[in-house]
Amino acid sequence: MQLVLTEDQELLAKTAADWVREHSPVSRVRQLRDANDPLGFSRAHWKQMAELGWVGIPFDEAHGGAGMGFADLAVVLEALGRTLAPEPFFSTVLLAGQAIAQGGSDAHKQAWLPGVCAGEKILALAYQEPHSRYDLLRVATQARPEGGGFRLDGQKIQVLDAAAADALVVVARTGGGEHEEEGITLFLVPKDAPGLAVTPQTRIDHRAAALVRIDGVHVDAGAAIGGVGEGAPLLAQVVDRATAGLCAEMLGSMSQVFEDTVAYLKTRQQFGVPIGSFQALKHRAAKVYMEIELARSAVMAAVRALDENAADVAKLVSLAKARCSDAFVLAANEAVQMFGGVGMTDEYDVGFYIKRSRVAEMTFGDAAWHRERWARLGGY
Amino acid sequence: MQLVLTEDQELLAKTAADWVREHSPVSRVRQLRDANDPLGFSRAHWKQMAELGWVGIPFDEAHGGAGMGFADLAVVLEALGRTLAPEPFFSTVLLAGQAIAQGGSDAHKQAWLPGVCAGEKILALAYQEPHSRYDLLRVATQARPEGGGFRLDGQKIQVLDAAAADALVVVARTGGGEHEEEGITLFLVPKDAPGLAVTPQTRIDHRAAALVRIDGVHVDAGAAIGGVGEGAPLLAQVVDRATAGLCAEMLGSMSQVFEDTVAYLKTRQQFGVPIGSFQALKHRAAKVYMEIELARSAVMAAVRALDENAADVAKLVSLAKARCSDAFVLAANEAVQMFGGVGMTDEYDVGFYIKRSRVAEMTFGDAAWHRERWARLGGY
Amino acid sequence: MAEIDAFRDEIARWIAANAPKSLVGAPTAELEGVWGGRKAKWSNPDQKRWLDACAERGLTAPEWPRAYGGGGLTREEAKAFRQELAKAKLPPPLIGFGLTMIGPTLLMFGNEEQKREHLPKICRGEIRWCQGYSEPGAGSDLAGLQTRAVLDGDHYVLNGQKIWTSYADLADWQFCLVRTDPNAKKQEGITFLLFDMDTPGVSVKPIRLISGSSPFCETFLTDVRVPVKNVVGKVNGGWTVAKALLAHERTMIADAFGGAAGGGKSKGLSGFARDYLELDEAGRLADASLRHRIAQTEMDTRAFLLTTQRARDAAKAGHAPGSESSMFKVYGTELNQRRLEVMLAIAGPQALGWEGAGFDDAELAMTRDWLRSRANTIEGGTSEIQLNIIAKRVLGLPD
Amino acid sequence: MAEIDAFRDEIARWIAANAPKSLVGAPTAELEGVWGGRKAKWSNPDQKRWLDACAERGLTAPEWPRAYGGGGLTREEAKAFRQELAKAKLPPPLIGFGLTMIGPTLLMFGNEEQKREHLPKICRGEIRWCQGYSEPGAGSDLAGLQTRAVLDGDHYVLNGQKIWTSYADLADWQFCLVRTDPNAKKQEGITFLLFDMDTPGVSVKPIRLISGSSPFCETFLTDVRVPVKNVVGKVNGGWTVAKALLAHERTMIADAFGGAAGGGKSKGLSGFARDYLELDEAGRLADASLRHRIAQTEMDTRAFLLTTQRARDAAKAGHAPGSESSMFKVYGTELNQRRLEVMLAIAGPQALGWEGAGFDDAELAMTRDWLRSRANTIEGGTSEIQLNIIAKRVLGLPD
Repeated sequence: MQLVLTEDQELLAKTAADWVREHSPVSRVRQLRDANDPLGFSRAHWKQMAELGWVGIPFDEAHGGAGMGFADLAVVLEALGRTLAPEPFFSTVLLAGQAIAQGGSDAHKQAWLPGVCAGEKILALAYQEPHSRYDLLRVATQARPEGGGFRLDGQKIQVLDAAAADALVVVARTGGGEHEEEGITLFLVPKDAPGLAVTPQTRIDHRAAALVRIDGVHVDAGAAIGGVGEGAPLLAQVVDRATAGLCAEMLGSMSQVFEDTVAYLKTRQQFGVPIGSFQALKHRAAKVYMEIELARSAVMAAVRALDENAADVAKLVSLAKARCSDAFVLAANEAVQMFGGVGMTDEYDVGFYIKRSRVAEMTFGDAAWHRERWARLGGY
Repeated sequence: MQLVLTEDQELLAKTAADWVREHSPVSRVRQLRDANDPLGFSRAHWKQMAELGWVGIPFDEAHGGAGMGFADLAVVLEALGRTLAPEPFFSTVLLAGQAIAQGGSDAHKQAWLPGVCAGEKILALAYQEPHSRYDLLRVATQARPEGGGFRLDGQKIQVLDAAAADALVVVARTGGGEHEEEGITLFLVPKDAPGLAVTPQTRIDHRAAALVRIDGVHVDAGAAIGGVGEGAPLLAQVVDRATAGLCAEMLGSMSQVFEDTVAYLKTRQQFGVPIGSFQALKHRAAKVYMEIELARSAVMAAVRALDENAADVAKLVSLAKARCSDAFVLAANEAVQMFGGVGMTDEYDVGFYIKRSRVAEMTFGDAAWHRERWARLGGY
Repeated sequence: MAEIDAFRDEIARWIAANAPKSLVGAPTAELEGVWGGRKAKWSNPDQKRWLDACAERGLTAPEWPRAYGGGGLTREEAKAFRQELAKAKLPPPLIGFGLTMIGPTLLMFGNEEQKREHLPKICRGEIRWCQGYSEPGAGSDLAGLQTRAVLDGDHYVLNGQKIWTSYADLADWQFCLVRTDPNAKKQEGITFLLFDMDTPGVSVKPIRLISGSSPFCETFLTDVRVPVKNVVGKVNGGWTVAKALLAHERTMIADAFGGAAGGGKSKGLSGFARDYLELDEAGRLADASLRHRIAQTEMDTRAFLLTTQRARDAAKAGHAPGSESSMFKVYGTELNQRRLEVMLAIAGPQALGWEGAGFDDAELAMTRDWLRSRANTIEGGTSEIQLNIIAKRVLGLPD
Repeated sequence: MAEIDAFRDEIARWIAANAPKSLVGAPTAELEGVWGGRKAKWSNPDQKRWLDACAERGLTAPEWPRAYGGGGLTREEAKAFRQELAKAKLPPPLIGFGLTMIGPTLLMFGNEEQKREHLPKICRGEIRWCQGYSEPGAGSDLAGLQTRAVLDGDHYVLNGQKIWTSYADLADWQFCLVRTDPNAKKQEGITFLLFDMDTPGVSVKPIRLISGSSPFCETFLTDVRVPVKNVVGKVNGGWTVAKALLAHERTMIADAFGGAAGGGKSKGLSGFARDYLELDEAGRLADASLRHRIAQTEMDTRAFLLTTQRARDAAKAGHAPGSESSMFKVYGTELNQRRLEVMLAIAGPQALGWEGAGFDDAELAMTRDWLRSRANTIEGGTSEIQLNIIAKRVLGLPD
C-alpha cells in the first residue's frame, strides 16, 4: 500500500478543488438552510457532479460507472467536505448504491445503478432505528412472509435523503432476535410503495434526514438484496465503505476549518499583536495540526485497504473513524474558541463546521465505539 | 461540614511545617536510600513524631492517643508529604492500627495501641496478594481451624514496614470463595510466629515493603480482629481511612513539587528571559494549580466526612483518591518536563516526587478504579 | 432559639402568606426568570405581584441597605431566605445585571446621588441594565477599546460601537466603558459611564448565535449625549471600576455553571444515561467507556462545588479571598462544556436535532444548550485570559 | 527478475554465508548493540567478526559512498539489506552517532579531507562519537551556548562545559558547538568543531538519571587545543550545520520510539495486559477502562506509523520533505510515554519495583523504561521547542 496520491488522483483533487471553489462555497449550505429547502441539496449540482464522473466512481463501467476505487472517491469527498457540500453521496452512492452494487442481483443493478451514475436517481438506506444507536444488528423492523413476498413493519430514523429518494433500501428482520446477526435482510422498496411514510427531520447540519414509518409495506421476493436472512455481513461491508467515505469528507472539513483558524490567528489583533503570536495558541494549533495529519494517514490507509480488499480493512476503517471523529471535533471546538465571540455568531462559517463535526462524529459510530470495535477485532 | 481549618488545625499545620523544615528535608529520604537502610525510616524521627502527639491523633485517650480526628491527622500528613517523610504512619497508624482500633477487642487495644501511640510499636497490615490488584475481596490466603485456633497459609506482597513491624494484621479467608465478601477474617500475628517469613522488597519510592510468606502459621482464636468471617466491612473501612490519609500526604507532595516547579520557572533563564514568561508553560502551570486546588477540596471533604461519619464517606474518599492520583501524577510529570534535563537527574529532588507519585497512585486503587467505584456506589 | 432560626421561621411564614401559588415550581432558568424593566413581559401576572411583594420588603436585593431599596439582611439571613424560597419551590422574584453587576458596583464606587437614583429602581425591577464593555476590536484586550467620549459642557458625547451587550434590545440603561483620554496609556484613559438606552443616537442590533438564540447585541453609538453626572468613579479611572465588576461577572458565571452542573438538571448525568443506554444484568450502564466519562464528570463537578464551598467557608472564616474567581470561571465553564459533551455522547444520534420531528423538547434544548455553552469559555473573559490571570496573580509568573 | 530482487537474493546468500550463528536473535536495543570505538566491549567475539565482515563490504553504512567505507547502495538496496537482516533475525553490525549523526553531517558539510579521515573509521567501528551541544545554561536555547573557542595559531583553545553528551565516557571523539565570535548575534558566532576526547584538558563525568542509568555525561573543557582543520563548515557558520544535524536527530528519535511503540515489544499492549488482568466470559479484558486505553494507544501508534510511512512514500514520490521531523519527534516521544504509562496502569502494583524480590526482570525493566522515557520529550529538543517549530515553519504563525 502506497500512502501517496497517484498522478491521476492529484489531477482529480485539483479538478475537484477548483470546482468546489467556483461552484460550492459554504454560503450555498447557508442558503439551503435559510430557504428551508426540503430537498437539502441542489439537483443541479448533483447532476454536474455526475457529469464530472464523480458519482459513478465506485460503480462498474457496465452500469454507467467509472470502475475506479475508493482512494479516488476519497479525493473528491475530501474536496466536497471542505465546504460542507450536502449532495447525496452518502445516501445514494455509498450506502444504498453500494448495497445494490455489492449485494444486488443483476436486475437490481440494471434497474438502478445507471440512473444513480447519471445523477438522476436518488437512493436512501433506512437502517437506524429509535434505539439502535450505532449497533447495526439492533433491528426491530420486521419482514414477514406474505403472498410470496414480504410484509414490512417498523420505523427508521435519520434516513438521509429519504424525502428525495426514488427508492429506499430497508434493513429488516426476516428472523432472529433484535441483536442477532442471523435473520437480517435488505429490501429494495420503491418510494411510492403504499404504507411508506416519510417525515422530514431537521438536524443541526441541515442535511436532509427523515423519519420513515413502514406500515405493512408489501414487497415481492425479488426485492431482497442478497440472501434472505444473510444481510448482516453485506450491511457491515456497506457501512464500512460509507464510513471510509465519511472520513474522507471529514478530513476535508477539518482541514478547512483549521486553515481558516490559522488564517484568523494571523490577522486578528489583540494587545497590539496578532493573536497567533501567543505561545499557548501556537502550541494548541500545532497539536490540532498533528491530529489532522494522523487522521489523514489513517483515512488514506483505510480507503486503500478497501480497494485492495486487505485483511485488516475493518480495523483500518475503525482507526480512521475514531481519529477523524476526535480530530474534527477538536479542530471545530478550537476554531470556535480561537475565533472567540465572532466564532459563536451565525454570521461566520465556523458554526457550520462545529455542527457538522458532531453529526459526522455520531454517524456510523463515535470514537469510543470504534475503539471498542478495534479491541474486539483485536480479540481483547 | 466546614471546609476550612480550625484555629487548632492552623496551629498544628504550622508546628508540623516548622518541624518538617528543620528535621525532615528530602535529603533524608535520599540518605536512607543511599544507605540501603533496611528499616526504610528513622526510629528517632518516629519517636519524635509520637512525642509531638501526631502518632496518637486518631486513637482514644484511653489507649494513649489524642482522641482527635482525621481532619487533624490530615494536616500533619500533608506537612510530612511535602518532603516525602517515610515514617510508618500508614502501616502502623492508618492500616493495622485502625484495624485494631475499629475492630479489635479490648485486649488487642490494651496490648498494642499504647505502644503504637508512644512510637514504640510498629504494626503492618498484610492484605495485598500477587494477583489481587486493588480488590480487597480477592483473598487467597487460607485460615483453617486448627487446635482451637487457626492455621494460616498464603502469601502477601508489598506489605509496608513488615520488616520493622512487631506484629502483622493478616487478612485471610476462613470461608467463602476468592472474590466473596463472606469469610474474610483479620488476624493479629506476632512477627516472630513460626512459619512467618519476611523478604524485603525494593520499590521505586524506597519505602520499606516486603513479601510475606505465611506457611502454616498458628494463631489462637483470640487473634481474630472482629468477628470470624466478618472482616470485609472492617477491612474496607480501614482502607478507606488509610486512603484518606494517603490523599492528605499526596496533597502535600504535589503542592511541594508544584511550588518547586513554579520557583524554577521564575529563575531558569532561556532565550534571555525566565522560562515562566512563556505563555504555554504559564497556562499549563495554571492548570496544575487548579487540579491541586480541587484535590485539596476533595481531601478536606473526605477527612471531615470520616470524622462526621457522613453517609457518603466512601464516595468522598474515592473522589479524593481519584483526584489526588491524577493531580499528583500530572504535577510530577509536568515538574520533570518543566525542569527539563536537570529534572531527569538523580541530583535533583524532582525524581523522588515522580517515583512517589506512581507508588501513591497505585496504592489503594488508581484513579480509574475509584471512578468505577464512584459509579458503583452511585448505582450505575 | 437562635436569632437566625427565628428569622427563618418568620420569612418562611411571610413566603407562605405572600407567594402566589401559580409560581410554585416555575422554571428558574435565565431565559424564563423575571428581568423586569420598562419592556418587561409577564408570562403570568402573578410574577409581577410576587416581584412587588418582595420589593416592598427589600427581598429582591436582600443584602443591600434598606435606604436603597434592599432588605438590609445579613449574609446568613439572605441565605436562609434563598433556602426557604428553594424549599417552597419558588423562583427568585427578580434576576438580572442590575442586581448582579451594576448594583454591587454602584454600592462600591457610586456616589450617594447615583445610589439613590439607580438602586431603588433596580430593586423594584423598574429598570433593566445591560453591559457595554467589548468592542469589535477589543475583546480579550478589553483595554484596547475605542469608543470615544468627548466632553461638551456638562455632557459627554459618545461615538463608537459596543458588541456582546447581553439583552441590550430588552434593556433600559447601559453601563459602559468609554475612552475619555486618547493620549493616556490605554488603561488610564478609560471612564465608566451610565446612559439611558432611549437617548438619541443609541441603536441596537441583536446578534444571531450558532445556537439560534440572540442573547447578545451590537450597540451603535452616534453622538450620544450623556450627562457628566453619570460617570461612576473618577474620570479616566474607569479601569479600576471595570476590573472589580469583571471579578463579579466571573463569579456569577462560575456559580451559574457550577450550579447547573451540580443539581440543576434533576436526574444528573447517570440518570439521563439510563434513558438512552443499555443496562447490564447488574442494572449498571453496560457501556463502560461512557460510565467512566459520566463518573469523571460527576466527580469533577463535586470537587468543583466543594472548592467553591471552601472559598465561601474561608471567606466566612475571615480569610481574604484570593484570585479564585478566575479559577472558578475557567473551570466552571469548561466543566459545563464537558457535561454537555457527555450528554451528547450519551444521546448519540438523538443529540443531533435542530427542531421538529424525531427529537423531543429536552433533546432539542440539550443540543442548543451545548452550542450555547461553547461561548461560556469566551464571554466574561476567555479561558486564556483567566489562565493568564492565574499565572500572574496567583503563581506570580513573570510577564 | 527485477534488479532489486537479484540484489536481495545475493545479499541474503551473503548474510547466510557470513553471519555468525551465535548472533541470531541477539537483542537490538540501544544498550545491547555494537557501538564500536577504542573502548568497545564485545559481549561475544562473533560481534566483532560480524562487524568486520560487514565493514569489509561497506554494509555498516550501506548508503554511504564506497570511497569513504560505505556500501554505495541505493536506498532500495539498503532497505532490502535491512529487511534480509531482520528476516534472518540478525542485529545490525554497528550502531551509534557516527553512523546516524556526524557521518551524514560530514557527508553534507565536511571537506574532502575530513570525509577521508573520519568516515572510514566510523564505518569500521574504530571510532565512537558523542555530541557536545547543550550546556548548563543553554538547553532549549541552544544558541545561547557559552563554551569559548579562541584562535591561537592553527589551533582553537576551548574552555567551557557541555552537558547531556550521550555516552561521552565511552566515546573517542566529540562533535560540538563552540562560540568563536562572542560579539556576533548569538546564532552567528557559533562554530561546529570536532575533537579527540583524549586531548589534554577534556574530562568527563557521567550523570546519574532518575531511572538509575547514566547514558549522559558532563564534559568539562579546560584549555583544550583543537586544530583549526577540525572546523566543519564555515567558522561562525556552525548554526547551519547544527540545525541540519538536529533534524537528523529528531528523525532518529522519532523512528526509535515509533518502532518501539509498534512492533518492538512482541506481545503488544493487549498481550501484555492478558498477563495481568482478568478476562470476561468472552475472553476479553474485563476492565473496560483499561481496554479502551490500550485500544487508543494501539490505534494512535498505528496512525503514527502510517504517518511516518506516508512521509517516506511522499519522499519516494519526489515530494520535498516538510518539517515532519518535529511532528514525529513530539508525537513519537509522547506516544512512547503514553505506552509506558498504560503498561504501568496494567501492571498496577507490580509496576512499582526498583530491584530485587517480588518483581520479575521484565517488570523491573518496564519501570526503568518508563522513568527513562520521561526524558524523551526533553532530549533532542523539547516538545515545547518542536511545537514552536511546527507553529512557525509549518503553520506560519508569527513570532
